Amino acid sequence: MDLAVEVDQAVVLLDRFPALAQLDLTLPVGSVSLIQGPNGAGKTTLLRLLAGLATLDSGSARVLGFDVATQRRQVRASVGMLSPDAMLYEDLSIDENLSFWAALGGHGTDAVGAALERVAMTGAADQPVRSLSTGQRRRAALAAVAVRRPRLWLLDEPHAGLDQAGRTIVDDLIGDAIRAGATVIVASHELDRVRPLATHVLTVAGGVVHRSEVREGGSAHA
Amino acid sequence: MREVWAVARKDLRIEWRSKVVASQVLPFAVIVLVLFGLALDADRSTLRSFTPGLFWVTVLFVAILTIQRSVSIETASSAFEALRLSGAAGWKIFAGKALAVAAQLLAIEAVMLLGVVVLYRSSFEDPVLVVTAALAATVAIATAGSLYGVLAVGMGVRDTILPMLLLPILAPVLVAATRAFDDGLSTAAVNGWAWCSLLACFALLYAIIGGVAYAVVLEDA
Amino acid sequence: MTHLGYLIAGWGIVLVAMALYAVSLARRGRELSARVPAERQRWMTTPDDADTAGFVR
Amino acid sequence: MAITTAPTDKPVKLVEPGSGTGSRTSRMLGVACLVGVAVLMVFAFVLTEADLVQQDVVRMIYIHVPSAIAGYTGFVITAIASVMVLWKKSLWWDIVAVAGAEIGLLFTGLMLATGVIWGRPTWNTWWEWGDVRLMTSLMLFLVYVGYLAYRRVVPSAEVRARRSAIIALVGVINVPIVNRSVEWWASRTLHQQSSLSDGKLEDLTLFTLAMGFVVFAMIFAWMLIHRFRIGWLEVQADTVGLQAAMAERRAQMEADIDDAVAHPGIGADTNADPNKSGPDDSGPNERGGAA
Repeated sequence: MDLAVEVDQAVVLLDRFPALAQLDLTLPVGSVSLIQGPNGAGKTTLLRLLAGLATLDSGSARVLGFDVATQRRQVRASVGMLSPDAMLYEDLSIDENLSFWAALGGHGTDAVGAALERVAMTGAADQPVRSLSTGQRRRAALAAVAVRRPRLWLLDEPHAGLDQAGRTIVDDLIGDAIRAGATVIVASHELDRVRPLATHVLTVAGGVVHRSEVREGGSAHA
Repeated sequence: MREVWAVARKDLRIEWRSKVVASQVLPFAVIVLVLFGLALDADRSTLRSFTPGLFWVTVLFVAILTIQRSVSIETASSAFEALRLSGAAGWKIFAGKALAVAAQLLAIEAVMLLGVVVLYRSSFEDPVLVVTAALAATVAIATAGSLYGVLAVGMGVRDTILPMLLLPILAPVLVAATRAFDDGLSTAAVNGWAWCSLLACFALLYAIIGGVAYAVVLEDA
Repeated sequence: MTHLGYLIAGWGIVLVAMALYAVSLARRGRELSARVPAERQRWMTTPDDADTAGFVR
Repeated sequence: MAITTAPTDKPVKLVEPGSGTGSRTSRMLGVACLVGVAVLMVFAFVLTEADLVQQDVVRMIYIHVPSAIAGYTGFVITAIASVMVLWKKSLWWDIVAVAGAEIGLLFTGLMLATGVIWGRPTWNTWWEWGDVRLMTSLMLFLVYVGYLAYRRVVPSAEVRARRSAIIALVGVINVPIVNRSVEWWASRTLHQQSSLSDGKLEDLTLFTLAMGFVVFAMIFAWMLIHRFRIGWLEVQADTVGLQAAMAERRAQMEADIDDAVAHPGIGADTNADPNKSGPDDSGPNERGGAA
C-alpha cells in the first residue's frame, strides 16, 4: 500500500516549546483520518508539518513520497490546507481571490466557477471578503482548497462556524476528494460529524499520537 | 511571467480598493516636503539647491511605509502562508511584489516632482535624465525593500527592524539618485548619467539577489 | 609629548573597550557553562545525539 | 583562520560545569595578549620616535590600523561563514558567523573612534564626509549593527541562521557599491595612500606596527575562540532545555489521557470505549513518545 504520510520521531519546536514531541504516524493513500485531542495537543502543528509549513527540528517526515525537510516545494504544491485563518485578501472578492490562487499555483481559472458552485457561493462571488460572514469565509476558503485539486487535504476544524448546510458541504467535499484518489486528514472536535467518514481515528495528546484506531466501513471502503 | 503579473496586479488592485498608500503615504510625502520648506526658511535658493537630496530622503521614508504596507497585505490574513503553499517560484512572487511597490513609488514620486516644482521652484533642465534616474532608483529601492520586507516577516517587531536594516543598504542609492538629480535639475555640475548607470547596476544586482534570497526565505517554514 | 590628550583618549578607548568585551565574554561563558553538562562542552566535537548544532539535511 | 586552530584538549577532558569557556591553550593565549599589549605600549610610547610632521599623535597608528584590519577580518569571517550556512546548512557556521560579526563590530567601532580622534589634530576635522575608507567602514558598521539587532528578534535557530546569513552577504556585496559611490561623490580622500608600501615609515616604526598586528591578531583569536564557545554553549543549553521540555510535554500527555478517563465525554475522547487500553494491531504503526 502506498503511504501518503510517514512521520518518524518528529520534533517540531515552536519557540523552544516542543509542539510535536517525537511523533510517529503512517497513513495510507486514500485514507480519511480524524485527528482528535485536547487543545494544545499538537493537532494544528501536525497539519502544518504535513503541509511543509513547520520546521522539523529532528526526526523525519515524508508526504506523498516527498521529504518535508528537503523537498518542501513539492510537498507544498501537492497539499491543500484549510486553516483557521481564511488566507484570503479582505479587499478582493471571492472570485478574485480564488482566481489569483489558481493562477499562482498554475491551475486553470476554469476550476474556480465549479469550486464556488460546490460550496454554494456562486451568488456571492463578487462580494469582497471583508463583507462576508464567518461561515461564508469558511466556504470560500474551502473552495480555495478545492481549486488546487490537492492530493492531500489537511482540514483544520473545517466545521467550525458553519451552518448545517455548510457542514454537509464539507462532508461532500471530503467525499469528492476520496473519489478523486486523494488522502484526507481532518482535525476536528466535531467527532460525530467526521467519524462516519473516517478510516482512521487518531488521538493526539502531548505532542504525540497517543492512540490510533482503524475503522471498518470508512468512506474508503464504501 | 503570468504569476509575476498576477501578484503585481493583486497588490495594485488591493491598493486601488483600500487606498492606504494613496490616502496615508502620499499625503505624508507632501507634508515632509512642506516641512523641509518650513525648516529651511523661505530662502528659495537654498531650498532649490537642496532639492535633490530632500526629494530622495523623502522617497526613502515613503518607501519604508510602502514596503511595510506591501508586507502587511500578506501577513494580515496569513496570506503569506498561502503564498508558500501556492507552489509558485520565489523569484516570481518577489518580482510581482517589487513591481507593485515600484509602481506605487513612481506614482508618489510623480506627485512629489510636481510638488518640488511648485514649492521649491525647481526646473527640469534634463527631463530624460530625471525620469531615467527616478526609474532606476525606484527599481533599486523596490527590489532591496521587498527583500528586506520579507526578511522581517514573522518578526514581532518588523516595523522597527525594517528601517534599521534597509536604510544603510540604500545609502548609495540616495547618493547616486541625488547626484543624478543634481544634474537633471541643474543644481550642481556633475555627470548625471554616470550616476544613473550606478543606479542601474544597483537595481540589477538587487533584483538578482532579491530573487534568489526571496526563494530561500519562502522555503523556510 | 605632544597631543597627549588625543593619545590617551584613543589608546584608552581601545584598551578599555577590549578589556570590557573580554570580561563580558568570560562572564557569559561562565554563566552558560554552569547550565550545560560537562560532556556537552567539547567545542569541536559533535556529540552523537541528533539534536546538536546543525540542521544538516 | 583562528577557528580551525581553536584548541581542543585531546583526548577530550571533561570540564567542570561553571568553569567558563577557557581552556589551557586559551588561557596561555590570554596571558600572551596581556604581555603583548604591555610590550606594544613600551615600543609605541618609549622606543619609537615621534613623526616629523604629525609629531607624537602618529603613535595612534599602532592601534588604528590593526583595529581596521581586525574589524575587516571579522566581517570576512562572517561573510565566509554565512556562505557556509547557506551551503552546508550548518548551525556550526552560524556560530562562527555571529562571533565574527560581534568582534568585527567591536574593532570597526574602535577603528572609527581612533580615526575620529586621530583625524582632529592631523586633518583638522573629526569627520570627513568625502573620505572613502571612512564612509565605507561606517556603512559596514551600520549593516552589522542591523545584523546583530536582527538576530535578536528571530525565534527559530534555523530560520535565524539562514536569514541573517542573507543579510550579512547582502551587506558585504554592498561594500563595493558604497565604495564606488563615495569615491565619485567626493573624491577628496584624506587617507594617506598605504604608508606601508611606500617605505616611508622608519624601520622601528614599521616593526612596532607589525607588532601591533600580531598583538591584535592574538586578541582577536582569543575573543573569537571564546565567542565561538559561548555560541556553542547557547546551542547546547537550548538542547538541554529541550530535553526537559520534551519530558514535560510527555507528562502533559499522561495528564490529558487521565483527564479523558476520569471524565469520559469531555475533552479528548468522547467515545471512551473499552478498547482504549490497547492500540489496534492492524492499524498503522503508532506509538507514543519513547517510553
